[in-house]
Amino acid sequence: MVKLSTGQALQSALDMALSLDETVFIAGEGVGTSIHLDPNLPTHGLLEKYGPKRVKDTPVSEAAIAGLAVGASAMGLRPVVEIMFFPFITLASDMLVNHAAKLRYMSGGKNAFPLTVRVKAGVNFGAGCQHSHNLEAWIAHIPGLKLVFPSNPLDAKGLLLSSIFDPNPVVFVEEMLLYWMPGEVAEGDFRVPIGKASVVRAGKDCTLVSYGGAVHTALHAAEILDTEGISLEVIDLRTLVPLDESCVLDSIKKTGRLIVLHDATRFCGFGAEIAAIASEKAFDALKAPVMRVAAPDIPVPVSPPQEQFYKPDSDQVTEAVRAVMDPSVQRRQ
Amino acid sequence: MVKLSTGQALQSALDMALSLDETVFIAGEGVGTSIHLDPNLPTHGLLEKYGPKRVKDTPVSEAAIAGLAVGASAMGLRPVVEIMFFPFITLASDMLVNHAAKLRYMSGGKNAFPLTVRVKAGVNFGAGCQHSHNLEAWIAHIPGLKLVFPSNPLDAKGLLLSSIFDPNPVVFVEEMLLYWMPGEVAEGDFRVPIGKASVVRAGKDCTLVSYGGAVHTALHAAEILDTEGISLEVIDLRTLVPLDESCVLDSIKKTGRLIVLHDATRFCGFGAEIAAIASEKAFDALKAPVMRVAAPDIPVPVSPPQEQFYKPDSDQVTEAVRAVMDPSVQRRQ
Amino acid sequence: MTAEGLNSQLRREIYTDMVLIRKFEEKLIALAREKARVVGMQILSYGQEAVAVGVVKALKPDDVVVTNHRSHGHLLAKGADPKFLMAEIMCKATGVNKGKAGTLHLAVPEINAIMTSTIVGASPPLGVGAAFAQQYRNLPDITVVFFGDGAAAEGSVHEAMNLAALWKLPVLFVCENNYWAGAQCLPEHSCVEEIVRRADAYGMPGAAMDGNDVEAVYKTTREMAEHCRSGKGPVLMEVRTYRMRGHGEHDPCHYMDQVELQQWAERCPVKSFRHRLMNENLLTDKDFAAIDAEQEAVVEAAVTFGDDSPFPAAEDALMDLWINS
Amino acid sequence: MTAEGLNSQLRREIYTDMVLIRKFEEKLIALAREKARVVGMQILSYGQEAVAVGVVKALKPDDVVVTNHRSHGHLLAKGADPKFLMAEIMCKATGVNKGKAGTLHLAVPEINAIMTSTIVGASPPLGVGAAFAQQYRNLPDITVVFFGDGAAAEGSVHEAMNLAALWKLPVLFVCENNYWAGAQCLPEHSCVEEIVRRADAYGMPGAAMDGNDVEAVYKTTREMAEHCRSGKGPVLMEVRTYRMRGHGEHDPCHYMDQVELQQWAERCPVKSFRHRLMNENLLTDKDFAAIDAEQEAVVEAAVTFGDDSPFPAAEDALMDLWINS
Ligand SMILES: Cc1ncc(C[n+]2csc(CCOP(=O)(O)OP(=O)(O)O)c2C)c(N)n1
Ligand SMILES: Cc1ncc(C[n+]2csc(CCOP(=O)(O)OP(=O)(O)O)c2C)c(N)n1
Ligand SMILES: [Mg+2]
Ligand SMILES: [Mg+2]
Repeated sequence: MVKLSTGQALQSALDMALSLDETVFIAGEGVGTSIHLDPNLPTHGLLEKYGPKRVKDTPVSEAAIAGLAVGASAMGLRPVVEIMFFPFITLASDMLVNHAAKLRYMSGGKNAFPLTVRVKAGVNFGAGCQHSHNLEAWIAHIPGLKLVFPSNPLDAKGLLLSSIFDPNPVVFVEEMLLYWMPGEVAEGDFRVPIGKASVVRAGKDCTLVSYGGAVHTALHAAEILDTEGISLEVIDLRTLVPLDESCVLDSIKKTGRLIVLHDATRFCGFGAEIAAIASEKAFDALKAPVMRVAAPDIPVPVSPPQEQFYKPDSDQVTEAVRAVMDPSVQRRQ
Repeated sequence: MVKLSTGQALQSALDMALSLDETVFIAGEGVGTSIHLDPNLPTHGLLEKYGPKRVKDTPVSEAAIAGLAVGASAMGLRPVVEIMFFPFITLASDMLVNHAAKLRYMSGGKNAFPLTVRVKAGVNFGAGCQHSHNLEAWIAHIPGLKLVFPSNPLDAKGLLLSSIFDPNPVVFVEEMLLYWMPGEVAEGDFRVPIGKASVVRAGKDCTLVSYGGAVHTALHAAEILDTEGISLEVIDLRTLVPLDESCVLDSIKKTGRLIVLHDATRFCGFGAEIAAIASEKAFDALKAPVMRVAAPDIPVPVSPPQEQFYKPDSDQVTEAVRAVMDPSVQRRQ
Repeated sequence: MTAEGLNSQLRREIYTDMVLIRKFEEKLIALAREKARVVGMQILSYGQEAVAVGVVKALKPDDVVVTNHRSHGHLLAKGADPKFLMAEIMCKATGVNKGKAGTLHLAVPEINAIMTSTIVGASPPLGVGAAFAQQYRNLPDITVVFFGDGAAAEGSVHEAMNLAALWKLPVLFVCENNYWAGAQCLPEHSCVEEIVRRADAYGMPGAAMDGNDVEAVYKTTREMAEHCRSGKGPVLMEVRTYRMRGHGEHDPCHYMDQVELQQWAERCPVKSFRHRLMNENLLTDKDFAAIDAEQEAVVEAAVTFGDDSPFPAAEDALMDLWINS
Repeated sequence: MTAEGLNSQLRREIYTDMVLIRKFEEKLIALAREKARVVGMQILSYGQEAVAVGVVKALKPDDVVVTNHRSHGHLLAKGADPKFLMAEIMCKATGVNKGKAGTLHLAVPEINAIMTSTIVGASPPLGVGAAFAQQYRNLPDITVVFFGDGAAAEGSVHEAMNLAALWKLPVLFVCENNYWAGAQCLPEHSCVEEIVRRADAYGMPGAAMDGNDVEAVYKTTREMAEHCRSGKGPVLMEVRTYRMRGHGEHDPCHYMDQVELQQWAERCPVKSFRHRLMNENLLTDKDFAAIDAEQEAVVEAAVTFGDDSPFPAAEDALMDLWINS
């Protein structure tokens, strides 16, 4: 184990993948030479180490970047391409949705697209809604795309390596604020399996399901609730597609209550799916309404007080948990 | 009232809008001269009537078509543009998501984008998943876009007129199979308000929420269930954003049971939002699990038996309703 | 033009392939008029056979082809088995893609026709990715991308050309200019009528040619493919031809000028090449009859194979999406 | 070149605007180094003032401007009030967009700077829509679209140019070629270094010019705007300049060649124009000092206004999305 920031952990995964397998290459806008000079950034230093054949700066052409990944992976390479910020994925979405996700299916299983799309997410960097817009619900709705969204350095490394070597197309979401968050990371070719959630805090009163940076909001809330004698179980999904449904359902069956938390907007967000699954498959176990804590249905504002207002915080979580713990809302049994 | 197919009803709305307001124009691929020669198609005959200034065939350029709508509407026109098939909306999605939906917000309310995007949807025309892919959940997740999805000629006309004259950007989904479905349609400048659902069949045992072509699947199922003594209430949402939440909640409070039905794929589909709202806001009323009847999480297959397999049918609905009516799944009260 | 460089064996093969494509699609024209024989629009290369055969015959077997909605000709020229294509067009389980592609998305990776997309404008970025893999692996192969004059308006085509030119990727961009994009004719959808003018904007060589002259297409392709293969980067070819039928087989063609259509029918690439071969005494009437009969038999066998094949099982719709990892 | 056609009043105004932009952004450079004074990257037009002023001064007030992430210069030249811009850059409630735009999305519709997008490549299709409205309404106005050399790689730019040329829309496409797209220099992101070569691909006139010579930019723009205004369709201008700072103010510029940067600094557009005006005896040292002092005061007042203004209320984040119908 070694102490690394999440950015460094991602970097070590990319480094490992490049060194393990000649078919791995990296491409995107500024993945080689960047306007940032920060060792915590995932692609920092890779151009120097692997050269311009394997670490490729591209023009500002998101559709072509995604097309590059689809075409090159069809030929057996393992492209790892970067779409700089989540809202720009719109520009790559035809290639991801209509091609990466569908061409294998339509070929009757003849083609394979072992590509990874890294995309930066997050709402707390004052750039406004054309740079900040978490769209994981879009990706999750597309059959044929896996979706990974880690919350810490260890998972980030292990899941990125698994994504790169997964035979299917994977969208890998990187929460930018985490780049600078340190943690213990396994050395070497360490993998975390795709499709396994993790109970990051065991509890008995209420289940909270989250992923990405919001997991830390949840953990903070759990500590506060602990002082009030409320025991929150926090699940970090880590992978959104395929979803580790049984981990979620088992927890609900234990606690009888469910809160879903994410930084994306609420309406038709990923939290709706979790809530829907719960009310279909754990109906009997639920003692209280399923609540979602999510961003309001507005674009990400740029002004600091408004951006803060936008992002769900631990107060909203504790409030939601207290609400579902309130005996008066409990199901009459 | 006059008998029109849904396609003709849409045509009459376009015709009316063009004749009412000089700022309305229509643009898209083949909206003037089409490879089809069918009076049931919404834009049929409009080029002849209004000329090439107001009915504009475009190059095959979805981003530019959407950009045209955003830019022209910022200048006070009321563009009605067509994106030929739903999967092509990916190519227009940057303009819709990052511009139509956000530029007013970021301008501090100074700009307005009174545009309408018509998009054709549906899974039953043997063209495969690059032409068939219902993505209403994508649009619904974007704050700033209204979303309309009618199920019959009367609503189609009234909602399209309301959409065109709405001051906000509206995505208007047209289920292609309905183009040939006839019904009574009001003449003249008839409007159906955006944001109002409709109880198309009253019932007392179970609520079914749907929209678009699937409403007919639901109605068919309701008739079958009727013979078994099960009374299904069918809600046609008509507008998905803004959602008529109270219509849905009132019905659930009455019936105590909810099924959501749509032709789009299940995971993170629009049905998840309805289920989530129900389990948050009508928890106490629910007597049974909320079930979703939706397409499996695969691309739309092209082969007839597989395409049929993909599309949710009334058997799946009746089965789901019977399941939630089964006393053994009822909540212990 | 003379036919120097094309030996008689090759010319015979070229002619035979053109006849195969024509007969294959004539059959589809008939089937499209029957109920439930073929699924979908049937978007045909009828009249454009010289493009498909002229380009593809000039390639090496390992060269990759990425095509679009109008793919039948390209695939047959590349060597796809008509039986499995026909079964696929009928959406049968024995089809080249198990009935999951249908007429619009036929892909035959085993003959290096690796991908087909019916998203207009998608073949160029996909092909750029394939060509990148060829360059990355130092392969001696190139990638040919087919797209239409209509597709040239899509942004993806621009992005692909810029990237290919910047990285000197071995891509042969073949714009099959058939004068139509759906019901819009060239001057209605493109600001310039010579798509080849775009080549200069990317600093790549361009070549335009009569797309109904299969030998002209073949020779230019040979030259241009050599350029790509030699590491000098991509090329844009504009092959000028005409869509001799509707956009698809359900298009009543009400917007097409019948006189213009007639003029192009007289320049039919199959007919012209046949005349040339006849005039040059390369093939006799007997040869032509034999080729016709042979290819008709191939097509008939394909239809029989398709007819005799079952549809895929409904639940098999759930297969082929994921690879188990 | 001589300055015929630009009278001394106009030249003075041009110079004054350039100084305003320079001082405004020098202030931002300083503020960006303080904590919590301005929000975001601060992407500056520093060194590119001749493009903004040369182009915009050649327009009529009703002409529309659609700009991008590097918008400060364009907006100040168009006449935006520095106070409200500065307050907006500070994300204050009194800002031109109530604090909802910040530095990156400043839009000032009241002076016809109707939209700003920081999605690279978005300004051309947006501008095409605006120009369509002008044509539709038979207005005598044109739309100017600013985009960068990097943006020229985006597909949206291609689609926009094709549509504008096809429909002969009054769009002046201004490619502000500052040699950089983030940390990638021109030869690293574009297959041709002369973006203007693309004009021919769309059958539109193109003009390239020294973008550090404000009078050259002004004159070419006048000519080209006339072309657009007369109904002859769009034009592509490539204005060659240099990004004299990092991409934004947090860019350490480690990848930039300091010698090259120095060479361009010597060609600084503000300094050069000042020299020219001095050499031609149009303005004296005293005039220059007065202009400097005046513009500094304007900027200081703007900062004071911004500093004194409150942030928007948190809950006002919920406003301005929808128009009630
Ligand atoms: C992105 C996208 N937009 C629109 C369509 C509908 N469409 C199918 S073919 C076609 C015309 C294409 O014209 P061209 O590229 O010239 O090819 P051709 O059909 O003439 O071979 C259109 C608009 C599509 N399939 N994909
Ligand atoms: C669609 C999109 N992709 C990437 C970015 C990130 N980005 C912001 S500015 C920029 C460089 C743009 O270069 P250029 O167009 O030359 O403009 P300049 O910054 O030089 O003025 C990039 C890549 C973006 N904002 N939008
Ligand atoms: Mg064509
Ligand atoms: Mg630049």
